[in-house]
Amino acid sequence: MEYIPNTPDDHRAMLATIGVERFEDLLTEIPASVRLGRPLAVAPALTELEVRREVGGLLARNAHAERYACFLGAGAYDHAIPSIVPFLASRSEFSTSYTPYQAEMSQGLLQTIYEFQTMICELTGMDVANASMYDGASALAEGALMACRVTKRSHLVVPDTIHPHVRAVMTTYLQGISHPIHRIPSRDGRVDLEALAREVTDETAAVLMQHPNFFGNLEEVEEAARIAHARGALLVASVDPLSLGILTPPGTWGADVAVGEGQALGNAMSFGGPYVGFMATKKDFMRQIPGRIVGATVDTKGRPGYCLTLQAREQHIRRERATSNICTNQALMALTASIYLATLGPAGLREVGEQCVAKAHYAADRIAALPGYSRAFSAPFFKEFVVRTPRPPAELNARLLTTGFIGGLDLGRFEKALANHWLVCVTEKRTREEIDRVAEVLGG
Amino acid sequence: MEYIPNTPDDHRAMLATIGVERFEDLLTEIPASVRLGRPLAVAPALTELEVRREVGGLLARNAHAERYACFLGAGAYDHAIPSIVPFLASRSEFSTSYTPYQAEMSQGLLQTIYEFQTMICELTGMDVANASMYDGASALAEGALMACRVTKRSHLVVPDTIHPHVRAVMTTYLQGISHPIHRIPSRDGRVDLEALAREVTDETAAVLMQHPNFFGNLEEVEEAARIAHARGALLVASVDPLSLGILTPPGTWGADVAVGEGQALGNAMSFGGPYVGFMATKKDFMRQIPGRIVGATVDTKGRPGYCLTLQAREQHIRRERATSNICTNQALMALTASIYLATLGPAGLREVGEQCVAKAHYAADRIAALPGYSRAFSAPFFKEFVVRTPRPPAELNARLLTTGFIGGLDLGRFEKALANHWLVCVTEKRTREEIDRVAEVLGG
Amino acid sequence: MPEPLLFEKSSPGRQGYRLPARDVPEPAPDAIPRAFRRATPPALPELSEVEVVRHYTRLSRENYGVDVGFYPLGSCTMKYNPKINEEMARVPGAALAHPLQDEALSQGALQLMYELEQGLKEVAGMDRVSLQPAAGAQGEFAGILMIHAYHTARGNPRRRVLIPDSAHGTNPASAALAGYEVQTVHSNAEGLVDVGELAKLIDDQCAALMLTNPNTLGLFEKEIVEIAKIVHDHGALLYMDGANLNALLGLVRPGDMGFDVVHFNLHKTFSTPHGGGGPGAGPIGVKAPLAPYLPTPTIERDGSRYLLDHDRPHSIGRLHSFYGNFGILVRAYTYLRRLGPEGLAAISRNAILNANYVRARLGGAYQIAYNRACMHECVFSAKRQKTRGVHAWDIAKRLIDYGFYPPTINFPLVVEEAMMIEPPESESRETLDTFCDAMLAIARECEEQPELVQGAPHTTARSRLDEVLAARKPNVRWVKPA
Amino acid sequence: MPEPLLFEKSSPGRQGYRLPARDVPEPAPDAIPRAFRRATPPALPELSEVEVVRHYTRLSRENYGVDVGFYPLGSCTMKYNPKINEEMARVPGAALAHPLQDEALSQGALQLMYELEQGLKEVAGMDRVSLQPAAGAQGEFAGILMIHAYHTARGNPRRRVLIPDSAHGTNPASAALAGYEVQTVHSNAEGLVDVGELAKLIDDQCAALMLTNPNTLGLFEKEIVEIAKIVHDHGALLYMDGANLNALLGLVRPGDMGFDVVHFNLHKTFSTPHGGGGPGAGPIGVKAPLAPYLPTPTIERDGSRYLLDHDRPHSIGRLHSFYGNFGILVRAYTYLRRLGPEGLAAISRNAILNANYVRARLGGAYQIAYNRACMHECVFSAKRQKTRGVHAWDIAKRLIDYGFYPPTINFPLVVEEAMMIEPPESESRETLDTFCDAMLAIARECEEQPELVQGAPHTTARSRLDEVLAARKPNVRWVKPA
Ligand SMILES: Cc1ncc(COP(=O)(O)O)c(C=O)c1O
Ligand SMILES: Cc1ncc(COP(=O)(O)O)c(C=O)c1O
Repeated sequence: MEYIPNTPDDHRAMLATIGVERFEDLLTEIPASVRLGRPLAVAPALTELEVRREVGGLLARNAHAERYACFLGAGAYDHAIPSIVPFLASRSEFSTSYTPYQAEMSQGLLQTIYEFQTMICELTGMDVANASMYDGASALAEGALMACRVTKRSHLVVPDTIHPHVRAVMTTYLQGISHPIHRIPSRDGRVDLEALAREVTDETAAVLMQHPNFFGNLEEVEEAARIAHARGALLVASVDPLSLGILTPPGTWGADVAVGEGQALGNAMSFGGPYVGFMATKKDFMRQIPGRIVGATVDTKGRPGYCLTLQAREQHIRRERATSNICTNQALMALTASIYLATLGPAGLREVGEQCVAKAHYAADRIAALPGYSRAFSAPFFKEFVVRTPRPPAELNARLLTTGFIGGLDLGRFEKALANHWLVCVTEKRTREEIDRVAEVLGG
Repeated sequence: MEYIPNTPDDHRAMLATIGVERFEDLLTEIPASVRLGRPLAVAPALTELEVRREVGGLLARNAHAERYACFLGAGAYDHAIPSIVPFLASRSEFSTSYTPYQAEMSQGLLQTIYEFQTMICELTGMDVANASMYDGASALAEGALMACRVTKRSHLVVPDTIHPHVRAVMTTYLQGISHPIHRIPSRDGRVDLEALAREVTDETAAVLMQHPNFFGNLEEVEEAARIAHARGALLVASVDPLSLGILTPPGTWGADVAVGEGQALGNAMSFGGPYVGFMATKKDFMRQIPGRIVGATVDTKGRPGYCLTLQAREQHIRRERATSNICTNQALMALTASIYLATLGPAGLREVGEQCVAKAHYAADRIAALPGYSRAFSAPFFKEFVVRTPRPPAELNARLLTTGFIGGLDLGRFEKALANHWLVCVTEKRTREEIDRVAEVLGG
Repeated sequence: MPEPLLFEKSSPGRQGYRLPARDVPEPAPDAIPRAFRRATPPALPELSEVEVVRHYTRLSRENYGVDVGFYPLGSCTMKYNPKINEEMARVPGAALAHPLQDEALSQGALQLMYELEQGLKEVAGMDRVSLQPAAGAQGEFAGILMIHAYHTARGNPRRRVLIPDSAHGTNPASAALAGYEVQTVHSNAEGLVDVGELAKLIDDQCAALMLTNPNTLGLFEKEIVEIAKIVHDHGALLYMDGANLNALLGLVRPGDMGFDVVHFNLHKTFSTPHGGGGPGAGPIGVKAPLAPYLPTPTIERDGSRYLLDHDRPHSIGRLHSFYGNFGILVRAYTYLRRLGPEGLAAISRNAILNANYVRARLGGAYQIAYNRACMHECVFSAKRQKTRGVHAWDIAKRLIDYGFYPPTINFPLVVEEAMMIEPPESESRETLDTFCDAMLAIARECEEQPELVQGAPHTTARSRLDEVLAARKPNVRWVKPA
Repeated sequence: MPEPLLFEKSSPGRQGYRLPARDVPEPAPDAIPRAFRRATPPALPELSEVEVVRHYTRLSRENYGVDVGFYPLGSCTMKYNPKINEEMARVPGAALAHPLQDEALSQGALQLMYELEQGLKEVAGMDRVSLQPAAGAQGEFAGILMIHAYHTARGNPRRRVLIPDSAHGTNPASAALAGYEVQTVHSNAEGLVDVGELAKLIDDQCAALMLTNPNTLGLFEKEIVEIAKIVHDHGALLYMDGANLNALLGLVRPGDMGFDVVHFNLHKTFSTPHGGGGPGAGPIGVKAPLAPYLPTPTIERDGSRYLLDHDRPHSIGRLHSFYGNFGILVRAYTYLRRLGPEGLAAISRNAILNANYVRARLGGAYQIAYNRACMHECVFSAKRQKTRGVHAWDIAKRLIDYGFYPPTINFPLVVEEAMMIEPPESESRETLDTFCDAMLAIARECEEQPELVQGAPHTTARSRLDEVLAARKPNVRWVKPA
């Protein structure tokens, strides 16, 4: 096998050094009764040439955003990825290394994480950030748990305007430990602030918010923060980092913990993963953060360097009292996001944001002007918006597909009340021509 | 522009350091009469996103070997390329470096070239090899010129069984200096040895041979070498390096200079280039070789290392008396070939050769068994063979295309006498299923 | 010359990427109301394309990966990551597919996941597998939640989870996250679970025993059949931390040993690259009685159609925004297909042989925590060296000077001055020899010039870094000097 | 720890790649007659996949490229190589297209080449361009052959080609290969062609003057109009070595200066990577009277169809097995499209500014060969340092210790102890400053501790290598030690 260097000759020499005669002599502690007495019933080995045909052939059956212009978002976004981003992230010294336990041999990677933490702080307006979480959903769940630790309270307030998948993950995370969840209904596609004010109590650990929310709308975040803080609760905000080139950073509107999904920052859509969650918060909560953190330090000669730090929070030291069970994280996706941010810079990120806004609004206007179509909500939005459609979205998507488009999300899939509601995403990558053509197909 | 770091602020600061006021002050030596007074009339700048659509879209209009199973060869071959080959060759320390003039900062690349030279010597059975030539065609032309220098003779004997493009390049190379070329006709798809014996004289610098030849046939190379050597001429052989896992190396059958095209060794077909020529010869002719050569040496502390050597042969030292005008060569393709050879090893290369033989012969038998089809020649062949067809090859190719195949080469394109002759190539990458399907289409 | 920080290289007005000019009308000025617009841009670095390329290229050269050399980090299975895996994960049908595109448009992805599940089921001897967990720890969490659901359905979720003291830190952390108390089972003199103690600790409030087999000492829990019986006799379930599955492929299956739940670390056993800390994938396999609790959605097959089943009333719910780390699943599936039954078996045979070879070669110089045939890794103790004032941590740093990444240090916790060495099947005898020669040379240095080892590393751009300072005065982000 | 040779790492029986089992019948035993079968296999190395990966990864880390840092090699235009170029060259429609597939199947490739020709024509002010030459030197050769054909058609191929003493070595070598005698024209005190001498040397046996403008001293041949007149008055042609075109984009066009033929180095001006020595591409542009002689085939357009024209009776013939280094042409075309008219002009403006900045900063410490405004590069002389026993070559080696690749040394030949520095437009002011600081520090070292410079480099895995020994006792291939 090409992945195994040692040959039968090597095996013989090694057994001799070990001092046993046969390989089987090394397995004497395994009870015979549990040994598998047959080859595994998996498909026979393929050579590289065959596997390329076989697996490549399988994957070629998927639709994808190179073949179809993609108007689907809802947590996975078809943004432009600069050529240098995957090129640099695939440098194998990064991709084939482990968590940088041994700092002196991992300065390169450690520095990139320190830079990532800094850029996340800059985007969110927070003091500290960790090295990454599994995805935006678990980041929000961990943010909620962290709020419970910080406030020593257990109730969580969770609006319906958060992505249903993310709410589902949070529910999963909280099911073992009894943390009551209070749902807040939406009103015109945003959190119903009156309902929120009613639900927040002195037992509330945190109010969670997604902004822009699942429907693409901008939430009244300052007001929500005031409501939370008035009762001593924290505001845990899930934000689209790509929007933060133009939108107010959560740190300035009162978020205590800012989390989010970093896929939009240069990571491929890749059928849903690997993505990358991030988490940032205030200095005071630093020792409550889950996951890896890199810190700057000095070497024995006083020269600056980097290492993993605040490890006393983590499972390998604190075990059942750790701030989280996370160990392996999404480092390579965080690196990808870093490269993306470094490449775009503040001006590039702003321009991406502005074009998302411009194109999404152009598309919304064009579609809403078609007979039978209208915008479902009146709130301001970033790159996604909901359309009330005259025909079931599934039908529209089928029509669009034949003209080369992947259409929006049928919200009826999530909630009956949202039948004939269609969540459309328009990134900076879409062109006016594409948008016009979509409008044509919808209208025709 | 993203490729230019300096900003107007930088420009101002730099002009101040230089001590001029305006950039224009640096251009005073350029006569106004030759200044271009307008912007260049080239297409306006595209962003990366646009260029990917535009250039990518243009190239997507080409047929290619991922979409069509390719039975076309004739100097460009669809062999299997191990995944690690392009992966490693694209390490940017290799791809973005220059010719390794400064050895101490280029040991990695120099060592790969030294290894390439060694592997080429091993394949060809020769003593020395250079670092690369432009392609197989110019390598043969340079080999012929080298034979002229070595023998101090000027006549060259060039069989018709050499690839017509290669013969054309040779003619181009020899047109400035009067080196008479003697053509040798073919007989049953091989060099007519009697004609050869007649043409070789005491003025002959070299007999050139391609083996396997343009028609895929194995030449009677030992006999040809004897004929050449009997008159004091050299034998300059162009060989398919991929065949040398199983075929006798030119060094053992009497070739004095072995050259060839290295594309087959892991380099992409890439519409004809960049490819890589190689040249190997006997020790005695070492100082007559064109191009770069890397040698082993030691550093001031006696430790082994590598550097460019025998540079007194080259244009930058010898100018008009250099062994060649070549400067930039095809280093990255030579590196690619090295990685390919190191990955396959002797057993892998033999297996590739055996499967080429097996599949080409299977295909030849299947096709020749179809009514109206027959093999044009009876000589043994490696991975290519010529079929006499009942209908014009262009028609067959058109039929094959609609079933997913790129068919063989219509030899009538090169010579009228070869109308309805079809040069078919079957590499190890083709499957029995594909071959059977081709036979079906041809027969049906 | 170490590379400056991105921010130190930044220069106003530079930009590494630009978009095409906007081709739609400018939106209404209040499209984004002023209150939502940030007043000052984030202080991201401003760099041209080439500056970004150089920054990350240089930083990569200040890092070490499996592609550079041997990476004997115990418990991490730092095997070779085949490049064909990467190639497959990058084809447009994988990299550019949207997770919410219609199922009919995603048949390739769904089939791949379905088939990977079949393969993992067979490898582990389990009845169903969910591919959703993003890493081992999330797999553990999902497993414990399923155990919780299982017991709850039987009337009592139970209170405690038993975990050996040699277990990885994620085990207790995951159990706690799922709401269980953690009770420690001690290792016996052989480095294995103390079965007597287990029998005493277990009762009907025990939800499960979480066991790693081979355990983190690289030893096979030879009384596994007895252990499983004790656990099951009390109505508890047996959870296997599958991080060490690289020892067992085609040899022993968790399901056949009596485990009810097992998680895989595809980024260990199935060759997906660790990415400097992630991403991984931690699929979770279960026996039939636990299948109803698997995370939502599952992937099902209906004739030749593949589909996502969201309608699973007993499920513990969703763990991931979509279906898990799909790109990692593509790599693992590619690897599985490359190996086949013989290849899988050869992996473990070679991993075990390599570990025992290192054990044999180093056993004279370093104390072996529990000296008998090991599985895929071997734990040494630097106790002997400690008498010369040299700690395992020092030896680790000194190995860096010899060009190797150090082993796992100070884990498992049950071994004093632990050095945990895992030499995967992708390492050649020659590499192991060079490594062992280095370790032996260091053992001599510990005797002859301990200060050389204590002061290591000596050859890196940075000498030993002050981790205490880093934790005491945390500096976790760059701030523009005033 | 330097990496051993492939052959030293080889171990019998290892293999890094295997084919699927043969799926066709075994061929007849004499399919390849015994006489043609080699008796012993070539002694290629035997390695597993991971060993190959590590070998080349490690060797890459012992190498320096533009992506690692500043590469001021004069005359080589080591500018940044954009990654989008690589991406485009690797799409299947480029990388997997067969050169002999039907023209109808190759319209994308042919159109790309056609459009690249249009762009290059405009950039150089020429009437036609052939993309076929594989590098600059082959372009020169093609150009001189066309000049030969031109004169031959006019009854006399002529005998001599005039070439300045500052010219690159390929110029005389190419002229000689084309059968011409080379006659040297000396540089005057200003570092330019001595027009007086030119006027004396030229006669009706002169086929052409080969001129580099700006010349290899980085100076613009300001009497170019006069030179062109002299050359043309004698019926000779004016050839431009376009290696230094990075100075002229959108500023001055060779055709407008009176050049009849010009070659491009796409691997310099058009940002294609140098690949450790190649591949490049050396398109050759000509004025209309020379167009009939262009290499075969040319690429033509017929309405919306693109085709290869092989029927060119006056052509000098074919230079390449197919159409030249197509993959390089794809990269260059991508670059051209990225830049547009303003981008092209900005390239040269920034390159010129960078060179003059370096000139200004280093002019105090190092003698400038010809001290006035330069174009895209600047040539210094280490004459002053030589008085301290330090040669340009030593300074080059010392720069390595400062982390920079050295400039071009001892070229052009007309300058004693030449150091030729080319800082392309892709270098930032900060990088130039760091570089200049290093050069100035070395200048001080030459005064204060010349032996430090003479003994450099001190920081590399190998100290100065013995190039004399290498040439005296050539060891150009590995041989298994007996
Ligand atoms: C024994 C053991 N269990 C569990 C884990 C946790 O896996 P992950 O890091 O994928 O979350 C690890 C790996 O770090 C491990 O070594
Ligand atoms: C001035 C000059 N002319 C000609 C050449 C030859 O070009 P190439 O190396 O592409 O053959 C070079 C480059 O080396 C050069 O610098």
